[in-house]
Formats: sequence, C-alpha cells, structure tokens
Amino acid sequence: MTDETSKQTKQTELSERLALLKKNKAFIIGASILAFWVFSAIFGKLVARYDQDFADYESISSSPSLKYWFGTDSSGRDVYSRVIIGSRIIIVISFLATLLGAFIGASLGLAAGYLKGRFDMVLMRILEAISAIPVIIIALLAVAAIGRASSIITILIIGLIFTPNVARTVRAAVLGESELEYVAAAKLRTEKTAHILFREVLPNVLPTLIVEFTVRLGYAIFAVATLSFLGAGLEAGSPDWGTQVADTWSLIFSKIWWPTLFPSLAIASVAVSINLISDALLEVFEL
Amino acid sequence: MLRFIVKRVGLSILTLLIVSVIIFLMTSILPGDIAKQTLGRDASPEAFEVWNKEKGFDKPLVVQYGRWMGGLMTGDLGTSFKFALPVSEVLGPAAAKSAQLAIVALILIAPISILGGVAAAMNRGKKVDRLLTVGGLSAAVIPEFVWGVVLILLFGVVFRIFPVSAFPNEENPNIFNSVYHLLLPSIALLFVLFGYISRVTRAGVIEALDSDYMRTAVLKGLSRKTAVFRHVLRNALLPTIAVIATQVPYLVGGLIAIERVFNYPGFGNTLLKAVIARDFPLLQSAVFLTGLVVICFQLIADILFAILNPRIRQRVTE
Amino acid sequence: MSTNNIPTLELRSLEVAYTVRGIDRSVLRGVSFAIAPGEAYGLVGESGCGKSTAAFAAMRYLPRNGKITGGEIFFEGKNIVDIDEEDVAQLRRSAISMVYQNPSTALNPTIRIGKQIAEVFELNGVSSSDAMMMAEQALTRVQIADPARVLRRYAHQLSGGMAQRVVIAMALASNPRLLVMDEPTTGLDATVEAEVLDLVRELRRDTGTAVLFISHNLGVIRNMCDRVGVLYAGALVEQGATSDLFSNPSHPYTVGLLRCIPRGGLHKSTDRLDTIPGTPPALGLKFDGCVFVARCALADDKCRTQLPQMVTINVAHVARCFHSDKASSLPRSVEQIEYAPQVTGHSTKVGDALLNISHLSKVFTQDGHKVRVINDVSLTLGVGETLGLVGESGSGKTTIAKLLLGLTPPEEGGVVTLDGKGLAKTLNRRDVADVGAMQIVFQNPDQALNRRHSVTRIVGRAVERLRKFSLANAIARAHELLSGMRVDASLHSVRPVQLSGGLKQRVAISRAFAGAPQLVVCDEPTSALDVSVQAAILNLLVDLQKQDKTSFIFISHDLGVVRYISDRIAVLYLGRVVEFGTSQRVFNGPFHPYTEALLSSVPNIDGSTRKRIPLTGSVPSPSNPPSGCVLNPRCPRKAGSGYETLCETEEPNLNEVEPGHFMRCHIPMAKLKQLQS
Amino acid sequence: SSSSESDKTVFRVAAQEQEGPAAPWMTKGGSLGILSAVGAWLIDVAPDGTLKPSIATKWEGTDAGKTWTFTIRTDAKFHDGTPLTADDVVYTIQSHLNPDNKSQSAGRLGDCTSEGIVKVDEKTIRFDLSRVNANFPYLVASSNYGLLIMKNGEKGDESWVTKMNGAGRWIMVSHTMNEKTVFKRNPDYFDKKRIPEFETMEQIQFVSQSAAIPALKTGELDSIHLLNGLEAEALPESDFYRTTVATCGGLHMHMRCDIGQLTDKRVREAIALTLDREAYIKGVMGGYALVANDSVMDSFPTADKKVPQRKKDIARAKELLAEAGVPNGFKVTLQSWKRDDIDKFTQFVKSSCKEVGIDVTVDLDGSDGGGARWYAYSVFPSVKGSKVPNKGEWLASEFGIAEWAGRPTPDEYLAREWFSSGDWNPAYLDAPELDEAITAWQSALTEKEKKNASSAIQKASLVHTPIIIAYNEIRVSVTSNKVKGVEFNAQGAVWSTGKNA
Ligand SMILES: Nc1ncnc2c1ncn2[C@@H]1O[C@H](COP(=O)(O)OP(=O)(O)OP(=O)(O)O)[C@@H](O)[C@H]1O
Ligand SMILES: Nc1ncnc2c1ncn2[C@@H]1O[C@H](COP(=O)(O)OP(=O)(O)OP(=O)(O)O)[C@@H](O)[C@H]1O
Ligand SMILES: [Mg+2]
Ligand SMILES: [Mg+2]
Repeated sequence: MTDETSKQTKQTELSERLALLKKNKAFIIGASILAFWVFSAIFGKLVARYDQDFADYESISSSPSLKYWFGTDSSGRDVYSRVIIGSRIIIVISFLATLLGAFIGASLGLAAGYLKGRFDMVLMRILEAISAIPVIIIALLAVAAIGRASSIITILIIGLIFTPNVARTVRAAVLGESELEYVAAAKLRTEKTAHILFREVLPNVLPTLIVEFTVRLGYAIFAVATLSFLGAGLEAGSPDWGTQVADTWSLIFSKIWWPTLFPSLAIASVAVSINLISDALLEVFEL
Repeated sequence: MLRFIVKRVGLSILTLLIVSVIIFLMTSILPGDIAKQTLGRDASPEAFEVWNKEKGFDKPLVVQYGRWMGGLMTGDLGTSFKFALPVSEVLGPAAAKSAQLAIVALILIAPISILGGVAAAMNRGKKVDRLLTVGGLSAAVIPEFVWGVVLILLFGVVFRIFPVSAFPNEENPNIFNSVYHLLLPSIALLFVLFGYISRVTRAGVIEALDSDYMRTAVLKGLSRKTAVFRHVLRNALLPTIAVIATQVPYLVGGLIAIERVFNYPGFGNTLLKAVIARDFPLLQSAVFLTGLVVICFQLIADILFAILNPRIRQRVTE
Repeated sequence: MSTNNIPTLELRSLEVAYTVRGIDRSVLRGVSFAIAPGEAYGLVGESGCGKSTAAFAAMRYLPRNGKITGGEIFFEGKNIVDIDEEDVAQLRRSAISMVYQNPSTALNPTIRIGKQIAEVFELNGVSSSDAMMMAEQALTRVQIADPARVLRRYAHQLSGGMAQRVVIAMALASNPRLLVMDEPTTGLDATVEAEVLDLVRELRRDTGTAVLFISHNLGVIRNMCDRVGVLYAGALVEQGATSDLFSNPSHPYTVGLLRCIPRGGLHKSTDRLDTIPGTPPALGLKFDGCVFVARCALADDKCRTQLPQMVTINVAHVARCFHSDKASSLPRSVEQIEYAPQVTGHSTKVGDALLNISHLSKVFTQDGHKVRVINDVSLTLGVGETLGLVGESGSGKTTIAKLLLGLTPPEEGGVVTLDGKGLAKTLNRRDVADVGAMQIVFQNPDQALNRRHSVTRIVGRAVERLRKFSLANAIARAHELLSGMRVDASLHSVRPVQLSGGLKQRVAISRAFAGAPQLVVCDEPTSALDVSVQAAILNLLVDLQKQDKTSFIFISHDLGVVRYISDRIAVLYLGRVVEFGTSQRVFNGPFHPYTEALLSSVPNIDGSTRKRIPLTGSVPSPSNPPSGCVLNPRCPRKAGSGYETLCETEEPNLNEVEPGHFMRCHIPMAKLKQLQS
Repeated sequence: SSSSESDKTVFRVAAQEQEGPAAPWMTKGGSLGILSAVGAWLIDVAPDGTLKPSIATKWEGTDAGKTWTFTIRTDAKFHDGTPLTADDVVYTIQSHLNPDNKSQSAGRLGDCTSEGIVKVDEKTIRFDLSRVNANFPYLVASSNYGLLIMKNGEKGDESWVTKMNGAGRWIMVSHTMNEKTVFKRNPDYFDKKRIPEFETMEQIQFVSQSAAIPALKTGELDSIHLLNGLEAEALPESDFYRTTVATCGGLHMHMRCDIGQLTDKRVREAIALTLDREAYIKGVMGGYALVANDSVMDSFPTADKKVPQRKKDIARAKELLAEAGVPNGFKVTLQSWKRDDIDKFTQFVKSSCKEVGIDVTVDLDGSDGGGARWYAYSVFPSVKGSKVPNKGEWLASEFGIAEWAGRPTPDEYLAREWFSSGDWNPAYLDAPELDEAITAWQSALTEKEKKNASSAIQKASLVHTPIIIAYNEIRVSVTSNKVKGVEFNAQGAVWSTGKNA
C-alpha cells in the first residue's frame, strides 16, 4: 500500500534528521561540552584534584602548573578543582530556575491563551509589567528586600522572572492552536476545559516549550553568573564561577589572569554549548 | 492614528502602574524588614519604632503606596538613606551618565548588528551565515562582565589601545574624549546584543527574501541586488529598528555589570550601591525608572511600527 | 497552432531535483513539451506532481534547494539553462512574465500599487513620470475601475480579484512573448475566477502572447487552453489538443482523473463516482517502469519493469503508456464501505423533517463595529437528506454551521430544532445525546485532528464521551468504525501526520460518526483534496447516508460537488438565504439572479460554453451592507427589470415562489423566467 | 622655574567609594580622603601613627588626664580667607555634641561635654572631661576625621559640601559626588613642609581599590591608597613605590565560651592551632601583616615576647578535639560581613578547620548595614547578651569576626572586649585570671608592672582562646615613581615624605 510507504517515509525522515544531527558539528561540540559539565556537576568530586576549600599557602596565585593545572587563586586554592566543583552550582540552579519558570509560565500561558478575555488581558498586563524590569535588576531588588542572597532565592527569582517570557510564548502557541479545529472537535464530544487544555492543546505546544526551555536555560546561566558576580546570587564563599570571577578579576591587571580566565571560560563554554545545541535542534528539526 | 496612540499610551501607563505596584509590594511584603535592613539587626526595637514612624512605615500599605506614587508624580522621590540627599539628585546625574553610555553603545550596536543580520540572511546557509549566527548568539549568551574583563585585559592592559575606565578624568573632557572612553564598554555590550539584533534582522530579511513579493520583484526582471534593496530591506529593516527598542531591557540590565567593571559612575553602579546599602527610597525609584525607560521605548517602538507599516497604519486610522 | 516552427518555449527532457535533508530528490523526470507563439498550453495534474516546478524552471527561478539536473529549456530557440543571471533578468524584463497563486501576497505590502507597476516600465528605461502614466494605462487595460485611485493603494486594500488583475497588469506591462500562469485563480471565488479567466482570454486575443497555463482544475484548463499536458509524479504522461485529449483520454491516469469529477448532471441517487486508488508517490522515489504503475488497474509486469515511451495517438496527441489503446476501458474502481450501521432508537424514515432552523442571526464585533454576519436564516432539512450550502467566500456558510453546532451562540430569537426537540444555544448546555446527534467534518483534516494523538484515540475518545461506552468498548467500536471507512487496521495506532489527506478525512468522518449522529455538517470536506480523493470521500458519505439515514449539511463552493450530493440547496449571499429549494429546482431555474451568476461562472469540463452572467463589482462588506436588496448594486437582472427602485430601497423577503422553492427577489418568477430564457 | 614646573603637576589618586556627603557631621568612611584634604584638625596623626601638632601647637593633660589644655596657632586661615580662631574650635566640637546636628562623630568624643569646652583665651582652649581619659588627644586628632575645624556658625551638614570651607592643605575646586573631587594647593597652609609639590590633586572614586589598578597601570592614576598587599606586590617596583602604615587593629575572631559548640576551651585552642598564620601572611597578604598571637597585647611595646607564638599543629589540634569528645569534628557557622579581607580570612579558617574535620559554613552579610553591625565602632545600639547564637548579630553569634580599628593603647580593647563584663565582649568568657590580669594592667604604673600584667593577659588568652587574632595588618599605598615623596596617613591624607622638599 502506498500508505505503508508514507509511514516508512516518516520513519526514514526521523532517522535522516538524526543522521543530520550527528553530522552537525555545532551540535557535537555543544553536546560534548555540556556532557562534560553535567558529568562534572554529578561526579565533580571524582574529577576534581583537591577539595574546594583546600588552600596551599605556599603557592598563592601560582600560575598553571602540573600540580595545579589552572593555577591557584589568591587564597591558594586550586582553580581547576573549584571550577569543576563549581559547575554543579550553576547547572543545578539554572536548571531548577528554568524548570520553575517553564512550569509556571506554561500553566499561565495555557490558561491565558485558551480562556482569553479578561483573565488574559489582566495576566498579560502583569506579565508585561514584570518583564519591563530587566532580570538582573528585579533580582537585585528582591535580594535587597529579602535581606540576603541565597541559591534558593536565586532559583525562585529567576524562575519567576522567566515566567512572562515562557507564558507569552506558550500563550501565542495556544492562541494559534485553539483556533485549530481539533479544539472545536473536542468541545463537540463534551470535553471539559481542563482536558482540552492539558490533553489536547498542551502536547501540541510542547515542542515550542522545549525550545523555549533551552533558550531560557542559556539565559538562566547568564543571569546566575551575573548575579553571583554582582554578589547578589549566592552565599558568600561558594565556589561558583561568577563569584570566582568577581573575587579575582581585579588581579588580571597584576598579570594574575588564571583564577579569572578559567571560570570565565567555564561560564562561556556552558552558555555556548547550550546555545549550540538549541541552535542545531532548531535547524535540523526546521522549527 | 491619534486614537491608537492615545490607546497605546493609556496601556503603557497601566503597565507602569502595575510596575510600581510590583516594586512597592516587593519592597514591602517580602520577608525582609526595611528598618532592620537599614538600621541593622542589632538595633533595638525602640529604634525600629522611631525609625519606622519617622519614615512613615507604620502607616497602612495603601497609604504608603499612595504617598510614594504621589511623590513620583510631583517629582519628589524622597531622600536616599545612604547618601542623605534627595533621590533625584543622586539618580539624575547617574542616569544621565548611563544614557550617554547607552547612546554610544546603541550607535555602535545598531548598524553593526543590522549589517550582520543582513549579511547573514543574504548568505543563508553558507559559512558566513553560520559564523555570524552561531558566533553572534554564542557571544550573546556570555555574560557582559566576562566580556568586560576580557576586553579590559586585551585592549586596556595588554595592547593599551583603550582607556580601562569608562569615565574620562580630564578637567574638561570633550565629546570625542568621552566617546573614546565609552567605546570599550560599548564593545562589551555589542557582543551581548549583536546576537539578538542580528538574529531578528536576519529573520526579517529572510522572511522578506522568501516572500512572494520578492519573487514578483525578481520575476519582473529586477536584478537580485536591486530587488533586495528596494523590496527586501524596506520591509525587513523598518520593523527591525522598532525591534531594537525591545532590546532596551537587556541593555539596561547589562549596564550594571558593565558599569561595575569599567568603573562608570552611572545608573547601574548607583543601583548596585542602593542594593548593598538597602537604600530603599533610592532603590525603588531606580527600579521604577528602569521600568519607565523600558516601557517608553516599547511604546515608541509600537507607534513607530504602526507608522511604518501601512497595513497597521490603515487599520489604526479607521 | 502556429506555423512558425520555432516554439516560444520548449522543454526538452527536463530533469529537476530538490535537495531535502542532504539528498537530491528528483521532481521532474524528463519533461518535454513546446509552446508555439500565441498558443495556450495547459499543464494539469494532482497536487505535488511538479506543475509549479516546471513553471519556475521555465522562468529560471527555482527554489534555493532546487536544481536542474538534466535537459534543456529553450526560449525562442535559445537554451536558457546556462545563461547568467543578468541575461535571465533581461529576459524577464522584456520577454517572459509570470502570474501565480495568492495575488495578495505577490504584491509588496509596503509599496503603493502604482509604484510597483511603474517599476516594470522604469526597468525598461521609461522615465518615472511616464512610468506612472503607463501604470495607469496598464490598470485600465485589465479593466480596473478608477485606476488612478488604485495606483495609490496598498496591496491589502485590494480584494483578491483586484489584486490578481494588478498582478496581471504588471505581468503584461513588458509586453511579454511568454506568460506563465500558475493556478492564477485558485483560491478565488468562482465568480471572480470567471472574471479573471475572461480577462486573460481577452488579453490573449489582443496580444497573441504564448501562455503556459497551470491548473489542477480540468474545467478551467478545458476552457483556457489549446493544448494540454498531463503531469504525474513529475513525468508528462499524456499530451494533446485540449478537446481531443478530453474526449479521448489515452493514459489510464487521465482517464481516471476525468472520471472522478462530479460533472454535469451526475447525482448521488443515480451515479457513483470513480476514484483512482492509492496516493501519488513520495517526492524523489525511483521508478524502473511506469510512474503510475502502483495505481493503475491495467498495469502488468512490463509496466513495472520497463519505461514506457510516448505513443502517438493521433497527430498531436501522445501518451506514455503501453496500454493506451485500452485506457478508455480502464475498469472502474469499486470501493464499498464495510460499515456496521448505527443502532439508534430513531424510527424515522427518509424525508421526515429532521432539522428546522428559524430566524437565525449572528452579530460579530469586528474592530469595534457590530457586523451582522448572519441575517434571519430559516431552513429545513429532512431525514436522510443532504442540504447543500453555497455562496461566495465570507457569505456566512461556516458561521451557520457553528451556530447549529452550538460552537457560537446565535442572537436572541433564533431557534434550532432537531428531530422536534429545541436545542440549547450553546454546546455546554446541550446534553450528550444532542451533542452526539449533530457533528461536523471540517475542511482541513490537518487542523481538525490532533497531531499528537493516535487515530484510535481520536475516534475512541469521541465514542467514549458521546456514547458513554467503557474504554475497551469504545476502542472496539472505534476500530469498527475506522475499518468500515476503509482505514486499514495497520494505521489505527499511528498519528495523523503519517496519513494521506484522504485517510485523514476518513478518520475525521469516523469521528463524526462516533456518536451515532442524525446530522453531520460537512464544511468543505473535500476542497483541500485532489479530485480522485474527493471522489472517494463523496462516495463514502453517500454510502453512509444510505445505510444510516444520516442527514448532511454540505458546504462547498464547488457547485459540481454540491449538485452531485445535495437534495436541497440553499444559496447564501451576505449572510442571507437568497434561494432555497430542492436541488432539481435550484439548478434548473428559473434562478435567483445571484444563483444564475454563480452557476454561469463555473467552467465546464465538457467544453460546452454557456453565456456568462457577470456580477459586477465585489462583495460588499457585511459591516456596511447596501440598502434595499443587498444584491442590487451587483444584480445582473436589476437593470431593465422594471423593479429598480424597489430593489434599491426595500429588502425583499424570502418568498415561496413555487412549492418548496424560496427566493429573496423583487422580480417575479415569471419575469425572471423570461429574462433568463 | 621649579614653580612653573609644579604648576603643571596634577596628582591623581584613587578614592574610596563615598557612602554619604563629605560633610563633617554626616561623613562615613568613604569621604575620608576628601575631608583629609580640605580639613585641618587640632592634631594630625602622622603616617607612622604618631601625633603631630597642627592647629594645636601644644597640648597637655592635667588632673591625671581629666583636664586637657590645647594651645592653638594664630596663623591658620580658612579657605575663604578668614583667620581660624579659638571660637571656631569651640564651635566645631560643640556642634558635634549638639544632638540636633545628629553628628556621626559625637559618639567618639567620649566623656567630653559641651559645657566642658572652655575658651580660656584667644590661644587656649580647655576641655574639662567628666572622667579621666589619658588618650583624649587621639579623640580630637585627625583620626576622628569628622572633627575637622569648621568656621564658627557654618553647618556641617550637606550644605557644607558646596564650599568645603576647611583650613587644610587642599582647597576644593570642584566636587561631584561619587565621581571625583578636584583640589588645588592651599598657598596659605601653615605647614608647607607637609604638602607635596603638585599644584592640583584629583581624587577619583572607584568601586574598589582593585578596580583602580588598571587605571594606575595605564597612567590614568598616580596613586592608590590602601591596597591589598598582594596586589601591591604585583605592581612592578620599577614603576611604583610603596608606603606602609602599620596598624594594631584588625580582625578579631571570637568564639562563644558560654553556649554552643565552642564552649570547650580545648576546641577553641584546636581551632587556633589549625591556622598556619605565617603561610597566610606570606601567601595571601603578600607579607603585609605581622603575626599575632591571639591577644591584643602583642603589638604594643609592653608585650612579653617570651610567650610562645602559636603555630599550626594539626596533630595537637586533633588530640585536643579527641579530648574534648569531638574527634571527628563538627559543623559550625562563622559569621561576619562581606569585605575582601574578611572573605579571604574566613576561607582561611574554613580550609584550615577542614583539616581537623571541623566543617565551617561561612555566612557573610553582603549589605552595608552588615559592616556597621560587625564593626566594633557600630553607631547602632547593640543588643548585648542574646543567648541565642548565630542570629547574625555580632554579639550573639557563636563564631564571628568583628573588626577593631587601631588604638594607641590596648585599654579600650581590654575593658570592653576582653573583660568579662565588658559591654562588647562577644566571647562571653568569664575567666577570673584574665579579669585579674586586666585589672592589674589598668592600675599598672610602671613599665615593669605593665609588662607583667601584659604577660599575664597574653598567657590567659592562650589558655582560654576566647578570641583569635591571627595578624595585625600593615596597610600599603602605591604611587607611581613619576610622583615623588608622597605618603598617606591611615586616614588617607596625603603627606609629603619631605624627601623632595
Ligand atoms: N523547495 C522545495 N523543496 C523540496 N520539495 C519541494 C520544494 N518545492 C516543492 N517541493 C515538492 O516537490 C513536489 C512538486 O512540487 P510542485 O510545487 O511543483 O507541485 P505542483 O504540481 O505545483 O503542486 P500544487 O498543485 O500543490 O501546486 C511536491 O511534492 C512538493 O512537495
Ligand atoms: N469570530 C468572528 N469574529 C468576527 N467576524 C467573523 C468571525 N467569524 C467569521 N466572521 C466574519 O463573518 C463572515 C462570514 O464568515 P464565514 O466564515 O461564515 O464565511 P464562509 O462563507 O464560511 O466563507 P469561506 O468560504 O471563506 O469559508 C465573514 O465576513 C467573516 O469575516
Ligand atoms: Mg503548484
Ligand atoms: Mg468557511
């Protein structure tokens, strides 16, 4: 049957896309870098060579060597080990924050896009207002108001601040979807609104949501790093990359560049890897 | 058109009101207590009471909000805890400095990014495109402070091409000198914003390139170059310019880290000081100002977009 | 046609491929044809067979991923496959022009019409002030009223017909020697289509331009072209003079194609439509033998293994088939439903009153204005009958369907009764039985089926909800329904993306039948489908009706289809029923002037020419309807009828002009009869 | 010719971030440099920490230090040209004591009252204190920087900033808050030897002193006052020279002896023994500190040098922990506020403690208020004696670090911080032998008695370890070689080393 052929075509299509993905250099590079950091985040203690707090006062700010691959910082701590161990903080925080933002944003977006009307109008105004204040600034405001910086607060704040973006994307997708006739068809078999939202519409906006998720994840890393650089992201003394850069960057003028450079590269590499992956996905799946 | 503008302005004012409520609630309802934040946790309960009374924090929230809004309307932003000066006197000069930086940055960023986007679109799928798109977006996801540090190291310290602080120390800095000092931080902002703007431009140009009317133009016998110039750029770029306005929040957000790295006494640095000092009158006004700027730009962008697009212009005029 | 032996355009064994996901997929397979100066050559074939590709290849304008992999294209004897971009541009500027589908997007939205037309003249060296004058003349030439004003408009301020005239004006501005028209009227209303086609015919007579005319509508081709080529899967399978080819089709594909069409006087009660089984091959598939072999009832081993050559049928008529002599005796495909009828408690018989709509109105708010989109519509429909709903785009057909189904509530005063029972205005206040009793099949199955759900789930869930079956029973019933509609069991677990358009529509029909409906609304269920698939779907609907006594409301702008399937017809204009009656009466006249114009605009596939009764101007906006009879500014019969003032001042009622035949017209029946004879 | 050369000379120095207007009544830390430039005090504190005559040419304590008499010079002038008189001095001090003026410096005037300030004649002013204070001159010296002499009747609030009518070395030319202040040399200054050669001085504010380093390297700046030792070390000696100021103050890390996990003195000692002070000073501080031995007596000349200096001894520390019943360590939170040196020191403590299994969580307050709360000179009333540890308050925290500024004598430390009933005793140590030794110190008259008392205090400190003092900082300023003969006192006032004069 020709219908069989069409089925096969769809299958080969997926394998063709996967083959393309495997050939996509950007994807390979991005995925490898991210895999390395995820591995470090999970098994950091195995990859690191010293404890994150171990300090060698004999070699303060010593340049990279066989003993200290990335050199030591001005407290004599091994930069390599701290960069490896620091990966967990930024990856976990960014991931959780994005997850939170995606969850709330998707729920609100679904409701707004489907229910429309006054609810939509009011919600969109509020979300527009939230997104009128740049992420970093609203996070700083919250840190000042709460009185202290901590990772939980950072997760909550970034998550909440991402809500408008996610909600808007999902809402737009839902608005488009709910015009489609399958929604009318569902109504015509007496489905409840919740069912239509979550069982009919949601699966169709999922791809959009996933792409939005990767984009947000990239920006979460950006935001977490910046906040901790500004001293408003995490608890003091944490080995996260932003704090490391903040603590050491002024030393680059004294030619002590390694404690700044390596965590900077780490931030850059994670951010870029996520960007490469989402870009490759977009391209190969022609989204 | 006038009706549209009035309506749009009305909506913006509404949004701004919500912004003010959010800011106010964040500073009043979140667990931290302003008196404790300011006086320190060691202060005696009596000290808190006196302080709260003096600042009016003992009044109901609605009254406090009303007072704050009233102040904003009349230009009385209160007194900064930290600087013991009227907030406007602290914020005004700082914001003016940041505006200078932002303007120099935008003048640098807009044409370069648009050019990049057009170049990428015209070479879609080729190496140039991949380089500009992937490179641009990769640069964009690297935080400003990383760029700032790298740029200072390279151009300020190693090559000594640019001054490392963004603020000229001359007695009477002339405009060239000021701009020269602002170049390096602007380049850092360029790295972050290039990706976004060029992507939007690229998408717009590609959409126009793929459009039926572009096909019509080419099939009329226009050379590709002329067709692109007359039919594509016109349709793709005008909206892009409006889109740049939507990047303003990123620009403002980016100023904080940049001003810190480049020791620029602007709005971002002041805001950061207000955060560290828990200087709420200053902080509230500073954040409100951010919201105001962002919303104004979005308003301008929307109106500009409507003016540039005959379809909306007409719908709007009716 | 012409004696000049250098053809204007000639394709020789043209091969074109598209690169998709890194692989070259061939689209055109050795296509050869020639168009003599002044000749109109038609290219027909189902969707995706490569018609547009051939047209764009002739313009040397392939998509970025397309390339010519073999063969030659000659323009006036010169091979243009390898000439450089500047020469191509020069050709386009002076000798070849193109018009294609979707005129509104073909115009630049931000540049005024005048400037866009003038650009063509300027390209040929005319000064800009002269160019603007010439643009005005060009608009006059395509019969646009008030060209000076149109010059200053933007694309979105033009109706579809106007926009297409502008595009044609632009194409003709350079006095081209070849005009390529790719489905220039697809998407336009029948009345507008007819006008545009008239215009093209007229202009061609005046200019003597050679035309490559592409359409999937055989009727249009028949009326427009001197010669026709039939494309299938990128290969030209038959070619000949139009009348010859249509009367003596010699390739099984052409034969099948012609048989699918519900033409002339065919009616469901007497005639069953033919279909071409299967679907066209996927892009880029390789063939050892005939491209049509998989769907051909005459195919044998030779067809599977050897490439057939063109066989001459008569002088200009060739067919690429080993069995061209037997083509006309192609066996009819019989495809019967195996559908287990609904066991419903209804003890009605065919013809009993089922649906009664009275005084239905709907007002929408558009940009702050109240717009009466449906105005006082009353209709009736019997058990087991089909009501055809016709009218131009925007006349309110879909809105009526939505009102019936309760998807949007009607205005106060409108009443819908089904089987004697008044229905609640909105869906959520109707009980399950009422909801199940009235269902819909949408135009676009892609949008109507949730692409994330399996076929079984789509139908099963409807059974579960509407019949209150247990899950297991619902699934069993769903499978029964699907198999009955000839959706193969192997496809029950797949998602809609993996199905062809026809199969999707079968799934949608299965879903509509899940709740044992008494009435199913079909809103253009076949207009997105190819003719062969359309025929199969129409057959299916007819079979279902016969078995279940289901009634249909069938919405379509294709009058041939409506005529074939309907027992009663309602003609809508601007949200009003202007004529309503049995199929017989409505199609045989005397007609309402609007119906008359509509019918006369349908291009006839059998080549018979009927005098066109034109509707002048374009459809008025429902937000600002004309006073008096809403048709009066466009009415072809108003002038000289003697009722002009009445028509312009007073809105006529829907009167029963003869038993079972209603009309909304001031002109009396007898007068109309006289005018129309 | 030398004057025409010096006309051109501009001296650019990095200034600390301003925390408030540079006004006598209102000032906080950041404005120090500005006030030091324009102001003149009764007494100057020299870079070496000694007191030098300034407006007062002579001062003398009588009545065992209850009455102080100052003789002032008559040739001093304010920047607006008016001569500086005894009335101005009286007005200045009284204005600070006037509660209406909410002066930030009032608290530091100790036992001085408004009525006790007496103008004896045009050249003499007498202070009748309510209690004996042998160190009173320090309270009116330039280390109490708000107390610069103002013109009679002028307000010391933000309105002062526009004129800055002081009598100091530099005249304010322009001042932009948070950016920079430009000064010109005061031609009428009474002690020309103390002003360096250049005509103009610019103080440019930086977020942090480290942020100023690039500007220093590119020549946009000539000098940075108060730099981290390591960063100072990294600047090449071929281009820059360093001047230092030793301080006896520093970071005091207390451990609560009454509640929490550190009540066992063996545990406290174990913590002290984990620290490798020399390595820390050498490595992290670039050598710019002196090793301290957990008592405030170390840096004074009376110190008993024979008391053994504590050294890192992990084995002993482990033994002590085992004896105390926590052989595998425990978890504890170390609290303070965020500042670069505190950051580093807490990390030092954290990593050192880890070696014996003590898991230290660092909790630093990032706000400005944090500094005020943990700084011993806090202007806020402190709640003493909270029995709930770790509340994020200096006097309630189980394990915390506070900063004490240098004092000319250890008396205040001993009375307020180390004595069991001291109002700022954060360790809550109640050890009779320490209290006895402190009392002995306070009543000691002779050098010998003082030495003995000091020795006893030092030993008792080592026995109980209520507070760990690991080092006394040496502050560094770095100046470009192009500008010769410049040094700073602890307040950031620019002094001429006299070498170029
Ligand atoms: N740029 C492209 N890339 C890949 N495939 C394409 C491209 N354009 C068209 N196709 C595919 O090539 C085949 C032929 O397309 P073409 O547009 O020529 O068909 P057509 O006969 O004009 O169909 P229709 O009647 O739908 O317009 C179709 O299967 C189509 O999906
Ligand atoms: N939700 C809506 N809000 C406002 N106006 C609407 C809405 N739905 C339809 N209309 C308007 O009602 C009129 C009738 O639309 P409808 O879709 O019923 O026409 P139709 O006859 O089905 O046309 P087509 O043949 O194009 O499908 C149109 O003018 C349309 O613009
Ligand atoms: Mg086509
Ligand atoms: Mg419709």
